[in-house]
Amino acid sequence: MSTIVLLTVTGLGLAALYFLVASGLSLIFGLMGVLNFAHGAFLTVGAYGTWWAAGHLPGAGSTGWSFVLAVVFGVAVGTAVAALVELALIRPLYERHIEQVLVTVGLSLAMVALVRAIWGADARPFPRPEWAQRTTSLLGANVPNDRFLLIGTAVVVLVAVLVLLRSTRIGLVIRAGVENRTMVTALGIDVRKAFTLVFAVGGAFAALAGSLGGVYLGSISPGQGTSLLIFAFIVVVIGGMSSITGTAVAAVLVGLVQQYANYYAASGVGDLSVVLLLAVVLLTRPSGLSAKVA
Amino acid sequence: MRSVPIGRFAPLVILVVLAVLPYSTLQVPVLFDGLLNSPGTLQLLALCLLFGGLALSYDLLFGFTGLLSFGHALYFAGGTYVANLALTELGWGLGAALLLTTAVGTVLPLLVGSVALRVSGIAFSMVTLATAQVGSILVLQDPGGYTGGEEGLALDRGQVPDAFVGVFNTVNLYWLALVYLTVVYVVVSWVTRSRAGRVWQAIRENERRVEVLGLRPYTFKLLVFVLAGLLAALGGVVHLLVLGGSTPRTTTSEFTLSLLVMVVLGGAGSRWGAVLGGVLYTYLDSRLTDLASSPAVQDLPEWLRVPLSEPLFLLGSLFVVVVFFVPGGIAGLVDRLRSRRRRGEDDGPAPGRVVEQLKDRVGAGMSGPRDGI
Amino acid sequence: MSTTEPTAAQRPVVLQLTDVHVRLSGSHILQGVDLTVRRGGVTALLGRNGAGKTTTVKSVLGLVPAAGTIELTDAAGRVHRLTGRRTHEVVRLGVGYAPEDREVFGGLTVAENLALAERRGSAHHPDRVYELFPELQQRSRQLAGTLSGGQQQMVAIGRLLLNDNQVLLVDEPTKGLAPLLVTEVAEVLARAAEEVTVLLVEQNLSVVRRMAIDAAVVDNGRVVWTGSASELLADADRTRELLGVATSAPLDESRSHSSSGAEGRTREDLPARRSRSAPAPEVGG
Amino acid sequence: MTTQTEPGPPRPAPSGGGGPVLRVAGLTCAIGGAVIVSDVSFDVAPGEFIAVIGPNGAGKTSLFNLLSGLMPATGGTVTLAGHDVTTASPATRARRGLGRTFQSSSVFAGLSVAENVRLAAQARLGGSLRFWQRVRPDDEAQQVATRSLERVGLAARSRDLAGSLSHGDKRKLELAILLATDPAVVLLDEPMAGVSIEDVAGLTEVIGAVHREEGKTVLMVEHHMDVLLGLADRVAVMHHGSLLALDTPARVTADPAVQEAYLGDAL
Repeated sequence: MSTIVLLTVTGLGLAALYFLVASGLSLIFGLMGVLNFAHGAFLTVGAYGTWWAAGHLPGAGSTGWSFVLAVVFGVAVGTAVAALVELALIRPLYERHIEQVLVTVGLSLAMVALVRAIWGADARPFPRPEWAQRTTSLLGANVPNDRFLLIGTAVVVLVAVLVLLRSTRIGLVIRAGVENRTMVTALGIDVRKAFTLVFAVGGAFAALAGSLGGVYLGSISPGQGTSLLIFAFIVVVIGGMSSITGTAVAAVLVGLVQQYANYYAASGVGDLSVVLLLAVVLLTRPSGLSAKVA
Repeated sequence: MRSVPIGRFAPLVILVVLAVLPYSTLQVPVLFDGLLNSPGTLQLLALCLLFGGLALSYDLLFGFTGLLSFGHALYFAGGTYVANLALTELGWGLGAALLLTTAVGTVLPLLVGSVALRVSGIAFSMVTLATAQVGSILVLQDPGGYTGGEEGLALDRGQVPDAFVGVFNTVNLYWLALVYLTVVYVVVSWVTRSRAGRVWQAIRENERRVEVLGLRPYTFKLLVFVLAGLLAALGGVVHLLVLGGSTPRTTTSEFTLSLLVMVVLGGAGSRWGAVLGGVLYTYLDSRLTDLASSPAVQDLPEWLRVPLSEPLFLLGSLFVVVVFFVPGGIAGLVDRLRSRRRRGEDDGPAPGRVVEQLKDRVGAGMSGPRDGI
Repeated sequence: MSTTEPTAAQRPVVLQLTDVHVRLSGSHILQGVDLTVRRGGVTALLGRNGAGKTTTVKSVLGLVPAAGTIELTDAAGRVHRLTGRRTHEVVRLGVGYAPEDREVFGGLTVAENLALAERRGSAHHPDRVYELFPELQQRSRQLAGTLSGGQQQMVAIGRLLLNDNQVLLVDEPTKGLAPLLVTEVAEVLARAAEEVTVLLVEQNLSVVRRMAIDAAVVDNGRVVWTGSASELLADADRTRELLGVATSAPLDESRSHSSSGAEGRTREDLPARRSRSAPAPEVGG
Repeated sequence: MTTQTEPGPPRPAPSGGGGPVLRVAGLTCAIGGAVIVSDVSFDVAPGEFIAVIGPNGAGKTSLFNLLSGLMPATGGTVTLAGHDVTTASPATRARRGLGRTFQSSSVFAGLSVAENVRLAAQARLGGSLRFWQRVRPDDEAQQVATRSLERVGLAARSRDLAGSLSHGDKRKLELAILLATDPAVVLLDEPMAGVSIEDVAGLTEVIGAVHREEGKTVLMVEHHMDVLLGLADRVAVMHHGSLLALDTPARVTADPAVQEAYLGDAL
């Protein structure tokens, strides 16, 4: 029983990580039609930003509120980089989707390489707040606290995104834009502002995932973002490409399947079964689990 | 039409020049470190030619048929690892290993393609990406110690003909790579001008229209997917021999992305463009690494030295610049310079168009045309 | 209908297209369109399918890349050049657009569709739309995608009435609607046209006849006829020539004058085996 | 010239006696609650020419999409030459002899005019999967392509990119592609839309000739009434997704319900 609890909570923690990355991806894809390969780089930037702040930024550190400050710094850097990328590189290629995708491919290579050039290719130990290193007893299982941190953050983010989409004007613009961008502009709305916002918000979530992923894994390396990105892509596709709730469901599904299979079969089988899951979902429901926004 | 005599014989002339190149003892100061026929230079050139061929096999999918696969690395890596295992673990001869690789190189893309091609657009790209990731995970997990994990797998040279072993025989590896490139070039030229080649181009232009003509796009896409996968797998064997081992780097999604970079850099949908892109990328990747460790760069201030020390940073940035300012890549640039408006039937598609064409495949299904096509 | 319409020359210009060209994927779709829309009332844009009516409308909005000059003159007499502007800028200058096929946001509720269309400092409240279309008020929380075609058209037109516009571009609002709804939509448009100029693309000539003051006919990417709508529709021969449809004259009579040569031969050369006793037509419900 | 379309006596039954070449029964398509095509039933005899008219948005193109398999039917059946093709793919229907043109021309813009038509001929003649066999300028598919292009008067432009053709020429190319696939049943979706008045006569001529000389069954959506009434044996009137009438041109045009639906009640 305790194993199942531990596996489930760990799987949900992983799902939370996937959701944080995938939610931004699916918003960007839904609204802009861009499959953002640079998203993994945003994650890496956020992780290294947090790591750097914990060591160098006055007031920031690896415990309590000073760690929160470090995370805030990392997320801010990730957000800024994402917004800058959108404004400088994606926006000029407005409506030229394939070129936008190619640009993000180039960026994903270049940004990860830059991080590697600055901080080296080796993994670095990530600051972990003491609370996250302890465990909590849940139904007889000793669950590491970082799982709860991840799940809690993802739930907060999910609720925040749903509130944003459902009850703000910009959310209305985003939902309408996912359906029909042209008609949104034909109502006199500059849809490009929503693009920048969505990119920045996506970057913020990815950076947050980078920071929390660092806590979860205990270390960070430049290539971490890219490998997480692939699973995030799978989550987005299973979730129906542009649906936030669909993405959340898919993330939970993928996280749990991966954990269970890795434990009960063999290490690595979890990853395989996720790919199998993707194939099954696509073959039975080619448009993914859900095709609606929010 | 006036450029046909040159155009038709240019590949042949280049082939001859490349074939006799190892006999030259030229010293090319900036471009290469040693003599042109020194083992180091020849190995670099062999890799350039090999990746030129590999990029062309990818262009067959992406540029000519419009299939944006993110999993081409799987077949290349499959080629090196299968051949390596056959030689090293099973102790087979090179011929038998080649046969096995051919079989795997046909069956693997057939299996993946038959599933992946049931969906189209981004979903197809994602399925290929995911399956390639399986390959990567498999190699890194090192099941049963067969793949060597992160260390890679060294080749047992005892099973390889002596002609391909040893520093002095680097020239043979060079010729082998040249043969590979030539084979890929001839095959791609041939099939793109074949009856099926016409259909591939048409699928890139408008898949549903092809269907209404009574052809099943699925079959044609599967055909080109298998063909490109097989060519990549054979390239894997050459890579194995040139490097003397298999490296897990060839399994990564980054590797496929670099193939995409090569093709777009050179010009998607153009045969020589893709080859040139592969050659150029490989050359730059290698030379920029050398440059990074050169004293000239080491003495630079840190803010310059750090980015310059990562070739992939420079290549990635160069790629972004090309996408922005040189649509259609090098081939597109040359095409515009020649400003030929009408293209003969034997030419490939205009390189710039390919990227344009694929727009719809990546788009988010906006309010599109309403009458079915 | 208003009886004291000023003659065309007296009314100031609100929208002026001069030598507008549109090329799309190699096709030269608009080949030098010159079109003047005068303030007040409805100007009908007519023409056969594929003649370039919708493209003309889209060129004004910047939804297709257009060469040439398109100018909007606002109520204060200021002239704005529209060519080269982005779509949302054109719309904010006071150009409302109801596209062919309506394009309401099916995943949004009626209220949300209207809220989205409200521009900052907008003149009117959604209640005004609900007054015009009480049906929409009952359904304000319903997803627009679940509305009937006619109700969707109400949303599409309603959202134009929330803002102060200089001109409304309305593309085939009665397309695919039941006759009763055609009348209803036409009435709403007529009411809107009392306050704001409308450029109306329409195939239903009865609607045109009821509302339009001016008319312009597009063919092959050019405006081939402009003038008074009633004058055009009164002349059956000209209407048929320009629009390719028969109007009040019975079809089988009018055809005998102008039908192409193929017709006569078709009948005479019919192979004997061909039959008219094909299975009786089953008229679907 | 005399009017030839009075309700004439019924012509003799087809000697082939094989029944209808196309039978549509209760065909329905509803998407998200909206009924686009509603319970349409009719039979088409071999060699017959049926014009489909109706106001914009009445479901004519949707009907063609259902017939050619580009949209899935949610009810009813389509039988083509005795085979139920209701759930068949567009490719299968095409192989069973159904060809169509499109409202918005959808030629392969990046291929030359000749290649466009060649592809169609190749699709019919088979052997398209032969990736080892190079395209020869003198093979059968090429000859068929050349003949089709000559037929529509595009032979002179065969080496040009299809995307560079004028709108009217693209329409002709569509027809040439259709001719090269040699279908038994031809669906023409507004072949005259956007075509200049001079070209209309030429295209009408070609369509008429295809119908007459090759005995093809034709269903054509068209707004040019003159063209339609000159060619059609029967006229189908669509309205709100339903088949309002299907009868001889004279009877249909005299039908007050049709006049109201198609021409506007006030006219």
